Amino acid sequence: MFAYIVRRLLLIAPTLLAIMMINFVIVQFVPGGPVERILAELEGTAVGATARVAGSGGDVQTAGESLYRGAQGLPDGFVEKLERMYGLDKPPVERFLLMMENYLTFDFGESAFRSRRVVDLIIEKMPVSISLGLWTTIVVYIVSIPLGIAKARRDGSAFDVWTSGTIILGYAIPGFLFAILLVVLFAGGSYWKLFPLRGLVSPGFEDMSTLGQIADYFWHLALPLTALIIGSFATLTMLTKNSFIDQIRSQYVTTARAKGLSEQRVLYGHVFRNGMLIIIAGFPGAIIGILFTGALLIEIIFSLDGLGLLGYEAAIDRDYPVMFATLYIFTLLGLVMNLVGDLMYVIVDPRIDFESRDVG
Amino acid sequence: MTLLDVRNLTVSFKVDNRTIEAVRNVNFSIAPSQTLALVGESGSGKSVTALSILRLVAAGQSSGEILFQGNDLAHLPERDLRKVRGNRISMIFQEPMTSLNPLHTISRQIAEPLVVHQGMTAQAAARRVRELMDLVGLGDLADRIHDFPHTLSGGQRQRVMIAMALACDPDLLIADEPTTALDVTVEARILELLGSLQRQLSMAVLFITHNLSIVHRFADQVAVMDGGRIVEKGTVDDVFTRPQHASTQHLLASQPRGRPEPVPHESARRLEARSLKVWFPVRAGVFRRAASHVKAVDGIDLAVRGRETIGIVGESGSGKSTLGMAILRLIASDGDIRYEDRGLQGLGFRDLRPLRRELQIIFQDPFGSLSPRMSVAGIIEEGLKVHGLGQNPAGRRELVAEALDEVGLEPAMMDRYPHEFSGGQRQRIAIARAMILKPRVVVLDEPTSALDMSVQSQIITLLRRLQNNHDLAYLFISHDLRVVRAMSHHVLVMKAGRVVESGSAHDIFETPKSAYTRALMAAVTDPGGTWPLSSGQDPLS
Amino acid sequence: ETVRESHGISRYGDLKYDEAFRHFDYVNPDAPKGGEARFFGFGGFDTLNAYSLRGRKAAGLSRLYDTLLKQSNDEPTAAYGLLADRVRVPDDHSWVAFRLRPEARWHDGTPVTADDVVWSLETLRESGLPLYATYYANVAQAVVEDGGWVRFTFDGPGNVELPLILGELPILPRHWYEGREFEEASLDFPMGSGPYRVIDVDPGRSITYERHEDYWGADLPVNAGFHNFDRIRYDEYLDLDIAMEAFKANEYDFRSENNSKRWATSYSGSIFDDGLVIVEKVAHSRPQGMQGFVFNLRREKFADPKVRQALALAFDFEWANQNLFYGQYLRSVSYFSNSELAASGTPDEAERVLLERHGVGLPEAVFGEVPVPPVTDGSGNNRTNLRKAKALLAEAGWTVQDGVLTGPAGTPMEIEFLMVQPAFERILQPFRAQLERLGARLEIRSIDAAQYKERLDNFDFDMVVTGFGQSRSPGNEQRNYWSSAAADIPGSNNLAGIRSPAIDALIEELIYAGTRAELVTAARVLDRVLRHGHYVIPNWHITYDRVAWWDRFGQPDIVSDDGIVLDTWWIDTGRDAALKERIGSEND
Amino acid sequence: MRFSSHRLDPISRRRLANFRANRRGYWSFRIFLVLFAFTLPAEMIANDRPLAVWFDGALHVPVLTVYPETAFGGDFETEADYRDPFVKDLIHAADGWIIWPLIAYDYRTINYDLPSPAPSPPTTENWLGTDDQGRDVAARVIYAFRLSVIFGLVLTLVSSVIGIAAGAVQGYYGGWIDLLAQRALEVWGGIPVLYILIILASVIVPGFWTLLGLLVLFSWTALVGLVRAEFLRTRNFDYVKAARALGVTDSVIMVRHVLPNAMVSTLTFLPFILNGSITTLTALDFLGFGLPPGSPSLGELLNQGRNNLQAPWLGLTGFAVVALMLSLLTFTGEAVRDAFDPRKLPS
Ligand SMILES: Nc1ncnc2c1ncn2[C@@H]1O[C@H](COP(=O)(O)OP(=O)(O)OP(=O)(O)O)[C@@H](O)[C@H]1O
Ligand SMILES: Nc1ncnc2c1ncn2[C@@H]1O[C@H](COP(=O)(O)OP(=O)(O)OP(=O)(O)O)[C@@H](O)[C@H]1O
Ligand SMILES: [Mg+2]
Ligand SMILES: [Mg+2]
Repeated sequence: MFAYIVRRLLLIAPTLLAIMMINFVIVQFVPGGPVERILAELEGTAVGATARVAGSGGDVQTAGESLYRGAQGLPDGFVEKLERMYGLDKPPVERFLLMMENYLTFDFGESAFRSRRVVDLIIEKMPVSISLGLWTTIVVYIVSIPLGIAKARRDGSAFDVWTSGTIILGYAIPGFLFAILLVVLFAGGSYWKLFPLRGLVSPGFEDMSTLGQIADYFWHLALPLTALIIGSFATLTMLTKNSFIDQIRSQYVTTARAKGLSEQRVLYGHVFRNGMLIIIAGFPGAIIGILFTGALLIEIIFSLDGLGLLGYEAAIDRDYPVMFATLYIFTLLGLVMNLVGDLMYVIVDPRIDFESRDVG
Repeated sequence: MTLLDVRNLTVSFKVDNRTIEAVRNVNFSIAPSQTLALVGESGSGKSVTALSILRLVAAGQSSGEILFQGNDLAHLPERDLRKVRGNRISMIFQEPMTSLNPLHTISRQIAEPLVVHQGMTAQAAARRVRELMDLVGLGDLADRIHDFPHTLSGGQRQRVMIAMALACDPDLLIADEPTTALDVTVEARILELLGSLQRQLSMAVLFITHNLSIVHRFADQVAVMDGGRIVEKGTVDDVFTRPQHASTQHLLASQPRGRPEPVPHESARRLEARSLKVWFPVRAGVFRRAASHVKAVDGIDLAVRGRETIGIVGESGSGKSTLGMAILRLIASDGDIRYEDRGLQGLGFRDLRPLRRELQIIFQDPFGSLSPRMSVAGIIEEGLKVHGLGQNPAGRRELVAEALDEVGLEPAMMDRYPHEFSGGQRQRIAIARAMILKPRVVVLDEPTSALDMSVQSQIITLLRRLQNNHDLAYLFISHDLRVVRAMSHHVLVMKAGRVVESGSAHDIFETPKSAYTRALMAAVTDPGGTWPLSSGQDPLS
Repeated sequence: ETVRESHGISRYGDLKYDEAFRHFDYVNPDAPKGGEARFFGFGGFDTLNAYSLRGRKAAGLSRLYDTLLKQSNDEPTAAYGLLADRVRVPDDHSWVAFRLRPEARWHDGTPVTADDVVWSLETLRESGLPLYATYYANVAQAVVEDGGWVRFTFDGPGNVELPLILGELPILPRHWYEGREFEEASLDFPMGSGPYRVIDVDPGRSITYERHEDYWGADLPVNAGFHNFDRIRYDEYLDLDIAMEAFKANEYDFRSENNSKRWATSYSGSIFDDGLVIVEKVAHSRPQGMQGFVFNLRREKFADPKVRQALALAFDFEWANQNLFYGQYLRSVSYFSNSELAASGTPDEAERVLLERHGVGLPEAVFGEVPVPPVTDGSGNNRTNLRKAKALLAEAGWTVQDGVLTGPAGTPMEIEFLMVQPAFERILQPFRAQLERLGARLEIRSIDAAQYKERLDNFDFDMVVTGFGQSRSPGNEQRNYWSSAAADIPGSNNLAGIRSPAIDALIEELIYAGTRAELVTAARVLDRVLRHGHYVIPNWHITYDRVAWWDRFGQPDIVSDDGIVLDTWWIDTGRDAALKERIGSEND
Repeated sequence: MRFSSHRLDPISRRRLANFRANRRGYWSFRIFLVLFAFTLPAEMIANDRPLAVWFDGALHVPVLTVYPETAFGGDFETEADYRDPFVKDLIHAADGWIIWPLIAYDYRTINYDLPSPAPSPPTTENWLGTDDQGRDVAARVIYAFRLSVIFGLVLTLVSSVIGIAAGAVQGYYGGWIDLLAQRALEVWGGIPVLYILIILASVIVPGFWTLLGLLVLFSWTALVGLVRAEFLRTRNFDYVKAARALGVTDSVIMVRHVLPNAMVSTLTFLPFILNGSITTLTALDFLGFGLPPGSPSLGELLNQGRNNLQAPWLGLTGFAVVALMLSLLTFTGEAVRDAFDPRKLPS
């Protein structure tokens, strides 16, 4: 096992390098780069990265004055200046080596468009993403696992049927539509104005008491979390249920019952660990997924400026420093998480190993 | 005064639109301190009866009353029933290999009833666990109490089950074949332990076994089951000396008899192992590095010829199963293995595959070795398919039916899943699966441990016949010395991964040299009435 | 050389307000000061540095800075002294000089100097947004002169627009930028000399400005009636629909709508019915230029104007307006919509002169009626126009073969319409359906902005939708729009690829027009010729602003030509109180 | 539907019985099949081309054949627009008649004659109203259901098969195969799909099959982890050892002995993967890299619902269809799971 871990750790570097390299190569072929993007913006022909998801925009395009001013073209040498600014004047290989060299020391440089250090940007967006990711994960796991277990126990009962129906309906609700509905119903001016419309905390948050801060924080999170969570129960619940059904009639469960254990103790003490493996298999991925991509639309709707938006905008706007840095960081994180996940298997089920089976 | 009174117990299963009445209208009762032995043919409903007492039959429909200390367990609310289970009534399951939670350490499993029913602290429980392990003869596992069940031998697991069942000093112990995986010494020790507990705590025992000598020695009352009914009931002496019912008579009459036919001289050496070694690493620490080793097989030489049977005996945990697996290259080992002058070590899977048909094994744990999601027909047929035997599906089904018939199972059962059988039935399925391929070397790991006498004789006859007809070589692992005697030409006595003694069956049984072997034999030849029948019928004489 | 010196300048010399003017007509000079106004911003921001290339700028930053002159909103292209009290321009427009007001002060109390002005120009040209380099490309030299004067010398005479554009130069405090990176995006509160200061920023989420108590220019005539709110806050939203909800929830006070569907469907409910929110269409006279579906003439299939005209017949604006836009739009007929520069009917005498001078190679028709886009009855049944289109196509040699419109060279009419704004899909689909009946295939391609830009720069498209913005006084940018030279410059705005000597000549006429009348004539003739070219399928425009606000404001009696100028509004305390009360009672 | 059960071997018969015994699942499956069968010939159900036209003494079948408008005496040589009153008049004038499909719109037919600006609410003409382009929602739903289901099914099946195979091989063999394949998978997973799409879109117009192919390339990894975990665990079981001892080939052991254990999780995920593929299509639409504009897809409908909150019939229809489809598939999945559960008894 020790050798295995060492091997895995050693393989992280080449894997990461390969991913970065592939991305770098692919990016070379993408039509339109940061220069085009910024030019489009300057000339007013740009459409925000989120135009397609951020509500209907205008149907008249002529903005008058500003467009008229932009219409005079760009000063000479400007494009070259931009290219220099983005380092695009150097040959790709040199750029790549430079980038990797910097990344090795965790120096991620600045965003192409924002003159902020990428690390700062990420750190700045973390509170939103972690808030969304963490609470969603917690709520979903807290609800889905017991629910799945309860459903497994009462497989086929009325309870099973209606809970299945409910969570599937929840899953079928498109989160972005639901989020808007929530806003209109509970935060907008048309119905009940119970929750704030945007952001993570109120202005003047610093001056509140700790209790007030906590309340304020969750008050803001209530709607986005609801929208995020509503669809997230289904998979985990069904998975838990089915894994449990699979285990629940095993011989060792009968043994456990014969010991006089309570049903809870049988389920959570004995079946749980046997049924959990699969759920653990999805765990590291879930964390990364929720942190990184899960919440773009929700972030937009609730004007929460999180990593989902950052990553998406970076990709669409060709903000390569941000893109590569986030890729690097999250890939590294992902690779480590994968290893952790694999080790979890062994902890959960000591019979598991990763050796090859070369005996007959 | 009765402790347990079972009235009109009926249990039925639905399989494939048919209803199987596994237990029909069973009545019996047990008084404190008393031992009731439940005997009967394999598949007669003993285990189902036992399970029904604690309402542990998952799939079946049951009716009837089960009065325990005046309460009807059949209708007790779950909550109250839980206080009985594992505390007042505890149970040793028939198949120890599959009955333990694979992901809990053995100490935790033994301690659990203590924590649940007696509210013991962790330390107190740990102390008691060690005590219990000593009691059941697992003292040498003291440093492995945090091991998981899969690292234990069959007999060791069985003793873990026993320790678990005895943990709370129950009023009634239901012991379903509790000693099948134990060597005679340990068996004697366990029975003694049970006896003393009965005396001290007036514990009653419902003892299910096919080992009539144990019944004779240990039980007060005996009930004989056949086809789900209790056909005869009475004191041991009465029933054994004056059996009324035909099936009782049949049971009593069946004994493994005879001796194997001598091995022909021209018979060539078929399988040979030289200084075979299997060391299991004992892992510890965060990185789970191998800290030390369990030397399960520690340099064993062995050779078997065509038509020859080598009996392998030895105390539980001595490495017999491991040896059997290693010699067929199912687990990695060091040393040389030759099959008809071909070295097996180092052969890739591809090269090994054609040989597989000729090298078969019957696992000690039949339940675990049957794919749970395949029908019995599918399981038995698989070997045929792999090795291209039997022309078409219909032809193969025919062969499967034949094989089932030969091991005493109804061919109609072949479309059931493994879990829908009794322990003995599963064991026979495993035998059928191996033998249907007409292999040339077979490792039989406790092939008859779950079989009653009559089926046992049937199987032994079958094995002998196949051996003679098809020139088979057997490695026969068993604790049941009579069966070993009846089957083997040659015997290997193992202890702690080494051979302590080997020689012709006659020599080993008649003039054992080492103290260890003598101790093993002593339990058998104990004159204290081990055998239910008069000494004239003692097959060992 | 004669030099004119005055308190303001206009492109054509005449000023509406004389030297003694006390305030602009469209303000209330007695507007009460106080209160907070809340607006919304879209998309978040990450910099307060309004002039660097990097970062998304916060809304409202221009309130921090004064310019040399301040635009008047009710005359075409005129501006009056703000930081400068006097302007000098020679007749040949070869330079301009401004005299700074000695009382002008930065927020830290130090005076605004001529040196700051020169520095601002240089810095903005060098490191600011590229538009400054373009704007001020023709300024050869900027020098500080005695008496607080700054003089900008141009690289040649005749550039009438440049003095005005210099008047728009934001003046930045040089001393404040010392030790600061000008190009960096930054969240430091910037300093200016203007009426407001930043007092609070929640990065990306909101920014609050406060009226500067000691604003040096508070009493200037150009500022009279302006800057009445004590505080102005912008809250940022990332989603436009949510921003609408926020408005209804009284999260901010004022919005101007640019989406017809939302205008028609979202502005209803009790707050609107009860008059808590006032919804109004405010007419304006800002030129709307031309938005249209542009043909890329570099593609062989669009070379024939008849073909282009025929394809335009397939676009049923009336139906779209009724069924997609709730009838809110007007068809754009001209390249100078909503202004006096638009041509109509037959050319008048002056236009005819110009036409004759430059009309060589143009069809005879340009001397006749100027074309207007086809009209339908809006029923969606466009058969009459399609018949005409069919005939036109046949004239041009395009006929339907095996159901496919095929050109003289045997090429099928397959058009790829590049689209970057998703909102246009619904407008293009009916157009596609109509074209199909002519046998033409329109394929709508939706791509992302960077890629779109790249393909546009290389003119690699068949058709796109774009807007050609126009001001009251068009000028240099027309070259970029329509000139033959621009047609060959990658990245230019001559998307259609117009190459016409006549148009080139008319553009020069326009740029060098000496008087307003000349300019108007030149523009009209240009409009005429362009429309005869059928380079675009004209879209639509709107001549009023769709606005709504919570009823707490007072506003001047006169709306300027440019529409609402929010800086002239004020909080009406009476209304504000009444509003609060009504909201309170409504919530019970 | 009746399954002929007598030719099946007994164990399959038993599975079938188990499947049927889960009445919810069984019915879900049947309803799903009916819906799918109903939408398969969508062109016959919702189309702006009539099923039959009688004109000038001859039968015309516009759903199958293209007739130019001139064939009916009209102006254009392109295909006749039968919804055009002018064309209708021409046909009626010749004593002809027209038989329309159930819904006289296909997914891109624009209803020019809207009662109110698009999106317009349900009427007897447009049962589910129109979308914001004046197209009939009912017709679009039918086409979208077909497209989404086929897309989803193909994507799910292909990517599951690949994913399961990959996970199985890694988990079963372990060792270097596992180690390296896992790394390869990580690298594969790091490929920026969005950029690949952008590049692809710059070269060709992405259509149904290109998108499908591309998504298959990147979506098969979803199940690998799960299946691998199950295989890592199950390969240690005694019955796997027993099968090896029988000489069963690795592939058969994987399929027959180990896979059924991994199937629980796989089966649970399938409906969600299928739905996920529909969501992916939506997401691509958001980015503008989805199906060509105008294509009927459930994602597009949901997106319209989001952009037209004032027109609840859009969002509701989209939601209802997705919910229905997902429920049917999930319940069917449960029944399939039951069918393969040896301990499940048909009750
Ligand atoms: N996977 C394993 N890891 C560690 N130790 C093991 C493992 N398998 C078996 N052992 C140990 O090896 C020894 C030999 O086990 P084996 O199963 O061969 O015994 P056995 O002779 O068959 O006993 P029994 O008669 O009880 O079945 C035992 O002490 C057992 O605990
Ligand atoms: N879950 C089940 N489904 C269907 N039939 C079952 C099931 N469990 C047991 N049976 C049948 O019930 C009968 C009685 O089984 P039981 O396990 O009680 O036998 P047993 O007397 O304990 O036999 P053995 O000595 O072989 O263990 C057998 O014929 C068996 O096939
Ligand atoms: Mg039994
Ligand atoms: Mg053993």
